[in-house]
Amino acid sequence: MSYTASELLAVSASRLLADGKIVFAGVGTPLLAASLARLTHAPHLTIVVEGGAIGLEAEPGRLPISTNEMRAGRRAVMLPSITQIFLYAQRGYFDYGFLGGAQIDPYGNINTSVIGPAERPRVRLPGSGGACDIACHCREIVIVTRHERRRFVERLDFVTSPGQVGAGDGRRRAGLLFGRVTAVVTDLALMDFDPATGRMRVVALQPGADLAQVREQTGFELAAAAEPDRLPAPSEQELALVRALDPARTFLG
Amino acid sequence: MSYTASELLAVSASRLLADGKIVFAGVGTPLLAASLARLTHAPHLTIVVEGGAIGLEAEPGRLPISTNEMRAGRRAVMLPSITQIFLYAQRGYFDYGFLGGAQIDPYGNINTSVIGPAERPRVRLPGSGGACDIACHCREIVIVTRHERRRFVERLDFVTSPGQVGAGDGRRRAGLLFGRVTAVVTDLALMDFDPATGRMRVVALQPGADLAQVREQTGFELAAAAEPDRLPAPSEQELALVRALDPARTFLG
Amino acid sequence: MATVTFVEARRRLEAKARPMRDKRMAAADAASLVRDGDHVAIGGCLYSRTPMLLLREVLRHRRRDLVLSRNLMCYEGELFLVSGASRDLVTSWVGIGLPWGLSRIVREFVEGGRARLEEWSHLAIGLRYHAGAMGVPFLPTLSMLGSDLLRTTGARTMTCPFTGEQLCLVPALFPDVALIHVHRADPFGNAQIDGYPHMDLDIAAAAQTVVLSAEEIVDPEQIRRTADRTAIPFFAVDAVVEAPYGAYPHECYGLYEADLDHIDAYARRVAAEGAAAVRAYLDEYVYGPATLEAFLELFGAGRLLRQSRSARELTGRWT
Amino acid sequence: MATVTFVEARRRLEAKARPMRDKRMAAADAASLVRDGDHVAIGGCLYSRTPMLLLREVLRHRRRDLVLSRNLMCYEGELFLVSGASRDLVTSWVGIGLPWGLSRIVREFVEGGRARLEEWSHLAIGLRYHAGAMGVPFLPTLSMLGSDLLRTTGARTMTCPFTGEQLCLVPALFPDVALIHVHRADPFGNAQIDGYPHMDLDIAAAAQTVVLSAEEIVDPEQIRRTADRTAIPFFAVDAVVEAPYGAYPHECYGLYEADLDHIDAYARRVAAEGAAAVRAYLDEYVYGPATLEAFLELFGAGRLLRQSRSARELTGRWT
Repeated sequence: MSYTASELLAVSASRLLADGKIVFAGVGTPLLAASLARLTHAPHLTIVVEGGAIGLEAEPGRLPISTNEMRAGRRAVMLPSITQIFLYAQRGYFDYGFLGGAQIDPYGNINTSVIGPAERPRVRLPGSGGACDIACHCREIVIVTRHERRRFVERLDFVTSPGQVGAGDGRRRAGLLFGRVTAVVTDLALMDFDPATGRMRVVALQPGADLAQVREQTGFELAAAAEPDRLPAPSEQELALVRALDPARTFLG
Repeated sequence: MSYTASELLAVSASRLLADGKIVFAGVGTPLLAASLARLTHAPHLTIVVEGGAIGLEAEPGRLPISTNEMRAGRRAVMLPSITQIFLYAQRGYFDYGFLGGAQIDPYGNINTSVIGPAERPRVRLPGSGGACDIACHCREIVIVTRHERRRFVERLDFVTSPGQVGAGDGRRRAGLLFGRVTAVVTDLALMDFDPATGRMRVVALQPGADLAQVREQTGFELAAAAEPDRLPAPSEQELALVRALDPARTFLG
Repeated sequence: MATVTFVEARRRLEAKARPMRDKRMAAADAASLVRDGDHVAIGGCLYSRTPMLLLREVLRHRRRDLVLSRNLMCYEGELFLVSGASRDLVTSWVGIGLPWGLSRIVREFVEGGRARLEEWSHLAIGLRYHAGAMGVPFLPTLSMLGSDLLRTTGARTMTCPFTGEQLCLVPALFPDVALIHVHRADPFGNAQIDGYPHMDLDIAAAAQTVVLSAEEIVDPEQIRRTADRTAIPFFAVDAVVEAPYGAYPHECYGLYEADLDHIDAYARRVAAEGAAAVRAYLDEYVYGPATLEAFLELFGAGRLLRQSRSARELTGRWT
Repeated sequence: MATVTFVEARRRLEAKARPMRDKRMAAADAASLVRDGDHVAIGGCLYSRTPMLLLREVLRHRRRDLVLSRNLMCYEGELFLVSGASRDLVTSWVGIGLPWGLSRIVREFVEGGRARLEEWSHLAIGLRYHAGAMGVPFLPTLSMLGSDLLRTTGARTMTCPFTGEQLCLVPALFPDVALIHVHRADPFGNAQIDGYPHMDLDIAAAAQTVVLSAEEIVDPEQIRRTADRTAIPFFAVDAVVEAPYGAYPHECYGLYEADLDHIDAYARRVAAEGAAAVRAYLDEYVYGPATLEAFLELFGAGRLLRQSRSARELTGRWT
């Protein structure tokens, strides 16, 4: 059974979503993962997007490219304002928030703003959008990204979206009273954060990946159990469903 | 031409409203006055009520008793939330605000909360409702009330709705940067406020009233020009229209 | 009274599962979500879209020590005071309406020290619910500056760090329970309101538990087809009670006008007889009729239809 | 850049008469309400309900030194940068969408020091407009705490006087002009929006001057019959421009989908050729067509109908 890294990411991320919960998802892999979860183990998962849709059911083959377009509102039960959606997040209604990122540090902080100095960046990235808000307000924040050494760096050029912020109760000290980063899903591993150090650590490996490879693709020191768990490979059903969601491979690449 | 005090109040108040402006009106005399103005000299006056209606056109003979009932929304162009209506006032959109009151002091402050101590009042009045907010946010605040000595008192038991607050720039010192009380209309006189002292003073007398009578019915020292102006009596047309608005005399008494 | 901070309010909300499940229940079961000592926020405004069925059920449950909050409080406040269900009212105004003058009951209870009335300005009440709905501890406003309400409430002042101006800060209000009457809801609690929204969107998001009564329970497909009309999302809602004429004798926009004859008769009797009249009213209209149907029978079909006809004429919804 | 305080914003608003008068005007006249140096807030979001006709008209007026703000900025930002109309963007995100990657133009301008991009979180932008609409100097939030956005923006922190917790305060934003596209408006500017409201209600109330384009200008009687659908009141509005397909090639909920083929072609050409491609696009699609009709002719009726059909299918509005 062969699959691509992006298919693996979507499937692995979908498995983290429990039934009956509410997930704040962006377009691309997050919406693929959430839609897949609804088709498999979590039929009562509610999907919310920042453009302003609650309970949407994206049409296979017609996934939205942005969260504010009408495809993202398909079969939604409510279309509140963008500000209102984020205020619902701040109030505490949303269980999961998905984030990606150009740079991620050992504390799960994310940079999607600038490479280089903020005043005169070497690379101007697109910016936060709702990522910073999702990171501040959702109850369980899940980072989903390709595992590349240039992404996983010891120190960010800019913290766009706060994760654990720093060692110990860094997040709390920054004033973030709620939520935390619970998982980092990549095409090589599933990671969480050591409560003692606040740093990222390997929980389980993707099929075919080994710890040396994960560490090679990580720009900071990464703890791991001697024998990390092994994640099950995507099932045929999962792959068929995720491919049917995006037959043109707009997001699966 | 005979008329009652309440008819005189409604007519006098209506004349203070210029065409093309927006008035924040309560039920009773304010809504009668605003509706009358629309039927006479100010056809493009917009009426707004705190229950959540903009541009309403109350049906003669079927005036609302409260600002949140559907009669108050008749022919409105928008029905925003109550909070939104007041925020529009705070933003500065509303030209006039009408207020009445159980007690009024020389600075145009109003009490509609308690007679006696706040913790254990001798008389528990209904409370602010939106009066305090109208007083804080509208650009020109007009007080409309019967002229009675027990109402016009030197010192309030409780300031529910701030007028000029105190002498000089009392309103500004209290943090109220916008709006001011521009007129007090009673069945005896039209009054404004002396810019030097901040206190109420007689500008003009209602037909049939004299200054001695006004002062007798006022519980504080009231300045006046030697020869105050005389307000014109309600016209036949004005009286006919205001009576047609409230044929059951629910508000005209 | 103890107040819930925004931190506690969010932690309480997090402790609760919120799947999109069928939340339909009988009015009595829904009312049992209100516990002794709860802060109960009431939707609608004065005699508009008041959740009267739900309030009657709460009274029938003989709850005690409730704190009631509402933007403008109508005679439901009197029912709760006289029945002994509440001694604490939080509002900007209490009465019935201009023609009926002061509330004799509220006067007797407050002036006699048997009840507490916590008065805020109308916008301040709205901002307290809005702050709660936003999940923040306060909101700034210029309202109540220069007013004695600033010192008798829990509001504070601050100097604006951006402009140096003085501001009033009103604290967020997080009710334990919100009771809200709506035009239609699906079984999950996705709810739509016609006409005035009053403060109900914010009240729903500020409260820990939300009980809806709805004129009509509709198919979720109908909500999905008109999602831009949805005012309250399912995840804020805990119970949905089917309740045609559920606000009666108060009004429901476009569907029926308030029964002002009934309200007038109540007000006159209470003005004359005081608490005894309220007790008689409780017996006849609250404790007596065991069902919504039995309650509506006290008015009769002709009266209900008359009120509906005038509402539809007035709002142009009869065409 | 100079910012307008809530005090100045209200004084400016007070200086303007706001009768309910006929505000219909041609797009060119409406666009002339935008002056050099103005802060222009753009309604909709990304490629949804963008006021494209109005933006093209502003570009045709060859304005300079504009500050553009928007929640998520699409390629209109590129048009304003390359045309020289703006060097200051205020947003939470800029690009077109996931498949198209980074904006080469924004990168070149910002990395080359020729433009400034002021980044806020998406909620922070929303709260800045909301604070403006509320007439207050700031709103509190937990957003941006722990983020470097806290130090690179004009946000501040404070200790909550009620709870002792740390809060982020985002300053109100009062745009000089808001450009907003709506589904329908009456000649006075009472406007209704279908589907997503985005941030347009707050943007309209925060701005000093509001220009609406509307798919349809309707009789005021229609608005009065559906007043609970009105999102923007006349008193916030200064100009109403009739503009069927006024957001095209962006989408308008329920009426037409975004022309992704057109956007894709633009994006590919800009990725390959940079600013030269934008200049060519400006000539062909902005400076060239003198009217809305001439602009739409560049796409053709068949394409417009195809986009309309798919929108109606998708939103279930074709039944």
